[in-house]
Amino acid sequence: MMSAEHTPETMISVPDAPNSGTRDGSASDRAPRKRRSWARELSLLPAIVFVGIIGFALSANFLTVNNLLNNVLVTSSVLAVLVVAESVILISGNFDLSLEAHVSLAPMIAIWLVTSQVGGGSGWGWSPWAAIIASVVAAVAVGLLNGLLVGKLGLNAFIVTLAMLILLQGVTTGISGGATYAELPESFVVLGSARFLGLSVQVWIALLVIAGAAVFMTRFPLGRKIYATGGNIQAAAAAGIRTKRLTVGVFVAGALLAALAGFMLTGRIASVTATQGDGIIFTVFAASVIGGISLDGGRGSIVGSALGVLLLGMIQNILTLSNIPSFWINASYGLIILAALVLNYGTSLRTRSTR
Amino acid sequence: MMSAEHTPETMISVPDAPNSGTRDGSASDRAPRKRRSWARELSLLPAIVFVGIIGFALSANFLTVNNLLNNVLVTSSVLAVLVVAESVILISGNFDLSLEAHVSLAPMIAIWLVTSQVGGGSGWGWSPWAAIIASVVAAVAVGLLNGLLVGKLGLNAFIVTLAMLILLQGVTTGISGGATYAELPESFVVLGSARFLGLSVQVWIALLVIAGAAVFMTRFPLGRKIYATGGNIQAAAAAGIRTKRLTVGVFVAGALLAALAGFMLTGRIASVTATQGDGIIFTVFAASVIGGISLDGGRGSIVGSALGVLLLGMIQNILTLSNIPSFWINASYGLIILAALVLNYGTSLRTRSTR
Amino acid sequence: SRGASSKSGETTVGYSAGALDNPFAVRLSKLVVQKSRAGGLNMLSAVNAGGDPAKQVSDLNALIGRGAKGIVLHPRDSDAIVPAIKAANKAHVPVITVDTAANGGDIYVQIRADNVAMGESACKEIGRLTGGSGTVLELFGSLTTTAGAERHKGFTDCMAADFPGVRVIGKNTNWNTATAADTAQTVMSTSNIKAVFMASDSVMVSAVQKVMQNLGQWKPIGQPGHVGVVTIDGSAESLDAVRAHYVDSVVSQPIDQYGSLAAQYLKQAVAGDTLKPGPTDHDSEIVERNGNLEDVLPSPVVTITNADDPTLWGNAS
Amino acid sequence: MPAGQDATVPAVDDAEHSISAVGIQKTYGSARALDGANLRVRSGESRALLGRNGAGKSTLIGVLTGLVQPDEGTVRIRRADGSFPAGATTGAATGAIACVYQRSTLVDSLSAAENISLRAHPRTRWGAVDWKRLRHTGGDLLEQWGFAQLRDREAGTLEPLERKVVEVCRAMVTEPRILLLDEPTAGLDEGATQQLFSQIEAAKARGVTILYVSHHLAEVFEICDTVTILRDGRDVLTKPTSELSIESIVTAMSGTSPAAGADRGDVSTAARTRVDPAKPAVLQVRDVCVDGRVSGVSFDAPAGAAVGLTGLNGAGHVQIGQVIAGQISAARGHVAVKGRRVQAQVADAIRAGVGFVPEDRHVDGFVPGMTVVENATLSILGELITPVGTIDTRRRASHYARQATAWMIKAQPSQNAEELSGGNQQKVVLARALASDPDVLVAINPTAGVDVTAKDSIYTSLAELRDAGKTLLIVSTDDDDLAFCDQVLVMVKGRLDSRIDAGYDEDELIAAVQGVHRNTPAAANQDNNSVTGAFEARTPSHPLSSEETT
Ligand SMILES: Nc1ncnc2c1ncn2[C@@H]1O[C@H](COP(=O)(O)OP(=O)(O)OP(=O)(O)O)[C@@H](O)[C@H]1O
Ligand SMILES: Nc1ncnc2c1ncn2[C@@H]1O[C@H](COP(=O)(O)OP(=O)(O)OP(=O)(O)O)[C@@H](O)[C@H]1O
Ligand SMILES: [Mg+2]
Ligand SMILES: [Mg+2]
Repeated sequence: MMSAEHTPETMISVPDAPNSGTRDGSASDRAPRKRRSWARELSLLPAIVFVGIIGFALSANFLTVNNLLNNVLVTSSVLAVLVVAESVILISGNFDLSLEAHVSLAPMIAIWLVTSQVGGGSGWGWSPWAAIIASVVAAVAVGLLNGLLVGKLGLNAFIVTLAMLILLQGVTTGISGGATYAELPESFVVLGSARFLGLSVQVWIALLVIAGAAVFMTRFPLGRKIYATGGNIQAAAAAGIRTKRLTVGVFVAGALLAALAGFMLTGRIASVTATQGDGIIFTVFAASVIGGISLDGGRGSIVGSALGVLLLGMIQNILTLSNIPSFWINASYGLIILAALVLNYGTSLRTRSTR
Repeated sequence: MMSAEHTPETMISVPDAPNSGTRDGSASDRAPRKRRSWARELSLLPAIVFVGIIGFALSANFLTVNNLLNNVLVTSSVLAVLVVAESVILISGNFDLSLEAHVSLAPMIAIWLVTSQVGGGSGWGWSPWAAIIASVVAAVAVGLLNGLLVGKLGLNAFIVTLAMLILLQGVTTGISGGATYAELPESFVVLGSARFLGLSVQVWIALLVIAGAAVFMTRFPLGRKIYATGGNIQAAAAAGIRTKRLTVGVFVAGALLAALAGFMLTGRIASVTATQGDGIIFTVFAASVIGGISLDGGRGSIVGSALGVLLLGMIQNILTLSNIPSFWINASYGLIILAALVLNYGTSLRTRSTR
Repeated sequence: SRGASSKSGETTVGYSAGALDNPFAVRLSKLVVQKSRAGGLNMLSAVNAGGDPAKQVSDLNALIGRGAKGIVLHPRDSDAIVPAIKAANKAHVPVITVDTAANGGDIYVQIRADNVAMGESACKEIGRLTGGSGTVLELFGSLTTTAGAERHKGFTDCMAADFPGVRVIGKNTNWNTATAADTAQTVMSTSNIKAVFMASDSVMVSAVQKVMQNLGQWKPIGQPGHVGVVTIDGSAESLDAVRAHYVDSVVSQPIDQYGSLAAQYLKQAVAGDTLKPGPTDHDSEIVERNGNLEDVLPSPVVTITNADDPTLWGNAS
Repeated sequence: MPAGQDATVPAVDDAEHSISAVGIQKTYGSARALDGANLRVRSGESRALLGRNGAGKSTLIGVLTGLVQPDEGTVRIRRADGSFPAGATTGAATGAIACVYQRSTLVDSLSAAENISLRAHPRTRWGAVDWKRLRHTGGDLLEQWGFAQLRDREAGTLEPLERKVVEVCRAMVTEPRILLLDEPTAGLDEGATQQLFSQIEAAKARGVTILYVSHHLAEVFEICDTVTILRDGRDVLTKPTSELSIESIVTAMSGTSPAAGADRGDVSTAARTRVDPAKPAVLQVRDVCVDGRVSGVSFDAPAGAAVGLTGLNGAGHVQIGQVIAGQISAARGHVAVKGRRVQAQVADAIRAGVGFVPEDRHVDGFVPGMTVVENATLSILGELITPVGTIDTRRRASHYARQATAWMIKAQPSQNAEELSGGNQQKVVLARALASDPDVLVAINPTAGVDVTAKDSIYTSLAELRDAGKTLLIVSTDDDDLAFCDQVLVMVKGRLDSRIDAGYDEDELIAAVQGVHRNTPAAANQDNNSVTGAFEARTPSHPLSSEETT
């Protein structure tokens, strides 16, 4: 009835130790787990391949190096930086709708400080760099305020940042009086035109932000603390993590990245408008969530959400290249996303579908 | 193990009741609880009074019966119906962004079926009522699809309904070719013009929907099951609640109400445009969350979120009546919401601020 | 009621904007408010419906409630605005529309330019530049706005009829600057584009210029590799680019005229004067259409020859 | 009979049975939770389901209630109408079967009363919820436990013990014919445990079929007629309780001959002279007050001693533990470790040398979605780093490996912590508490849900820590936990009431927690509320100001 082969020792399985010959063979056990964690990060690959094939079928111009590097990547860069910012905030268990507002607010403050009164500015004639620094300081202040209201007062992040979004968009319109600024100092547009190793500097910035954030979130203690806080704020607190301070920090970091995205966009459209970036927050959330970030916090990866950006960028590009009547472009966009979701369900999304 | 002298009495600890000798001291116990549950539903009242005073100070036109009944309430009616729909979905622990799309889709399908080809329609010449029924059936189908993808396949509600929103908005534009339909059958506009007991029928519909949903959610087992599912889906399943079926049902009900809101809006603007309702979903979420609905599900009340609608409607009305330059109206709107949030924190919101 | 005659007996009037989300609408609202106040009217600050026709109805009610005796409307949608106008009619408050006409209700006068004609003018310019062959990129505005739909219609109908040899790649920008940049980038880097038509230069010209510069396709007129550029609106940037020999033609909107005429007609309306069809003193004619009077203003085509015309709004500031 | 196939199971007359599970297989990824388990329980029988942590008990329970879908095998549950069909039972047979799950399944946003009636709200004539009846029903059931005041509280605000009581009430409310109880006594105090037993007895008298999971083997002999033991997902033994002893059960559970049994005796009779008043105090608690919970508690604990802290539910012992760990702040008073005052912040407490095992592992214990290694080292994330500041995964792995061995954690290091069985989760939390190598370990209910063998090994490890000079504060209501301690402090209604040295007899402790002093030489000093003797404050002249502790 009972065999003696199970000593208590053999029940402890430490699979990272090379030969832990235990009951269910850890060696065979460990491999699938590792693979699975990769598989989860890259679970969007089937969808990306699927969309790539559609693109190839619809337009000969899609699968060209020029199109992929200069169109898909360049037009996705601003989105990518915003998505990284939002992903970190979501992983920490929070929510920030006001990131969208920074995309127009930061460049607007800067250009307003620079521009003469005749040109619709403050007339204070700040130097471009001082103005940029001031606008970044403003972004930090907003992030701090969000962080304090959410992290310290415990107000609902959704509604605080929604009100903040409305407020900041209003401030942007108010400052500019609705005008568009097209006379920009060189330092405002360099982010749009500079190239490095044949690629737009926008792409490099986006790649750097993604890589930096990915390493930070997976390899550094602070990144892991952000995951822990989002996963279970009480357990994180019980383990000695200063969750409030961390929440404030995450909001500030997000605001900084969003301001950077704003300057990148200004570089690309060579102007500052009060409405730049309007509505982008939906796409930001879409990319993050498609990329595997959980709105409940604690789950998902930066690499995953960057792939989400890539997927959406590819779909947009294909639709632009295609001959679909413009009235049906939006419907096609929604349909492809839905199809990709269901397809991914069939392959790998299933693992994280549990609520 | 325990001796017999251990009577249950000695085990009770009611640290905040001075004389916890009686176990069921219900009288002393119940009163504060009742008050608290009411207090929570009506926790927006301080903010509403605060905004009302601001309104009175800013404009003599604000606190008039005519303004409150014919402007504030009438303009809030469509929003109120949508907020009820979204609140039920949120309480069930789900999320539906695509409600916004029904506001334009349902009337668009109906008018397209009715209108001649010359007028930009299908040319099938359906009777108005048949067309309305068909559009409602379409709404049900969409709700069903959302519900199945989210409830049965377990896909993420945010992203499914976002893709659905884009898809449906695209379909609306596609059907209409961007045109606005202004030649409406009488049955399409009656919801805008009819009055009953001196009040617009829009207000009556909204009040009916609010009252019906409130009673349903607090008094009926199915409503309570929706709360339970949103509060803890596993616990609900363990209690024998068919959570999947319920999820599907909630999405269908939401779609139905949203289609109703669409016809109400069409009645008000006496036309069908492809963009009607665009962007309203943000306001819907704002009203729900300000009104105390938790985005995590299981918490909040219909009455509360209706008060959220009232608050936002009042703010909008006051800003319109005020002489604030239009460029600063939005900033003021955001600022007032933030102020109301912080004020409410000071009074009663604190109780539900725990994450 | 209270606000009706504050400021030493000045008549209270109002301005309702369908949306203030683009430079054109912003400038229009500023002009009308400014010119009306200069003309001795107590113009309330503009109210903004934020793109929601239903809100424009309640905005109008609010203006009437505040004692406005005359209202200038900038409709977002020609049809959806009708209930708002009917509400004003019921309160016997005269209504004037600017830029976009309304399709119903009693309107004192509709001051507008012909968006279809603007699209046609742009089409003629494109035809001239391309010589009737090659591929053209059309960046049009949101088709759910009247201006976007009518310019698109005027342009594409005319291209199909008059220049069937030209292939038009039409792309929707939704009046969004970044979308215009992304679309131009993608299309112009993958297709050989002979000319570009932008339905609104105040929204698109800086962004598309930047894209074309990066692609090496922003060349002065006459240089090899020059890509033709035709725009509608006539913003300061676009006129500068005409003078710099980069942009070929601009169809300029009569926005300054909108402002002064709106103030002038508003004054007449609240004074009870009635207008009659016939020629005006500003190169246009008042005509009757669908039971309402319209003052249809011409939209001049600007090229290098008349780019310095001081009456163009883009040259005003 | 470790068989897995239908055919190998002797045919039984189904008419006699209420539960029949045959050949149940369930794998999670690569982990096999159930490997051909069989379970047949006769109607009216009370069966214990035993096994080590991770043996598959909870999974089998889930299969019976339909919450877990088995990969293979047939389940039959007798319905209320007497039929015995195959298939899960979640919806259809609501009246027939009820379960208290190991994990809390309360809806936090609903009141306790509504949670109790969640299966079937009482209805009025019009089909609306009959709130009056609902509240009466819930109130009556809770009253039997002395918890009537919980009726209208939101479940989310309840403490772990109170939650458990509500869950038991919910299982009882439908008067089920079959009752499944998965570790119902984990976290219950003695009084509540006795109440549960009397309710189980009453149910047995009504002919209710009971399946009872517990790691407290003594309870099994009190309640159950028969025992089934699971090992590695297989049923390895089914026998009447009368034919078994604790030793034979332990042997069957672990599959080895018991060496552990000896430890048990060792531990409970461990040296009693460790709490030497002459030794310097490592942990000093001074006049700590917590609003409404604790009023003015002071004591000292020296190095190399295990001090127990106990009391009835709500007596305040849990709050003292939380204050020391920095999880909650004291309204007045302070805590010092080696003379250094601890701020009301967990991070500071860790720096001061306090390790902490929180009360509820599901709420405060671990981060779902994170791996076992990461959870076990969460409190020292910032320390195991490479020169460039990244996490040193090698060092972390070896650090974890040591902990895993010491605490017998049966899990893959890279496994998601939420996938572990309840007991193993508890061990991960223990490992985390000790990751920072603290001088003082505050452990609230450290062995809740831990199997006997592992429990013994935990005591052995704790004894090693104590012998290495650590100070242990064990906050618990578990007899075995307290028996391990050198000295037990008893709290009554927020005050430190008495102290009992090791070697007490059980009645003495039971009386003490009630606040009854039959033979108490070391009676409490009610005036200043600090316990005299070994725990008397050696620095009574501490000026105490409330500002310092906020
Ligand atoms: N959701 C899950 N995902 C992955 N593995 C799981 C899951 N649930 C249980 N397991 C695994 O199945 C095995 C059996 O777990 P189960 O919870 O049934 O054990 P148990 O006998 O109840 O243990 P304990 O006494 O500790 O509660 C364990 O190895 C556990 O890790
Ligand atoms: N959570 C609730 N939601 C809605 N209505 C409620 C709720 N709780 C109570 N009610 C309403 O309050 C009425 C009266 O409740 P009350 O507290 O008087 O019950 P009770 O049976 O008298 O309680 P007790 O047994 O303590 O005397 C109920 O019939 C019900 O309509
Ligand atoms: Mg278990
Ligand atoms: Mg307790």
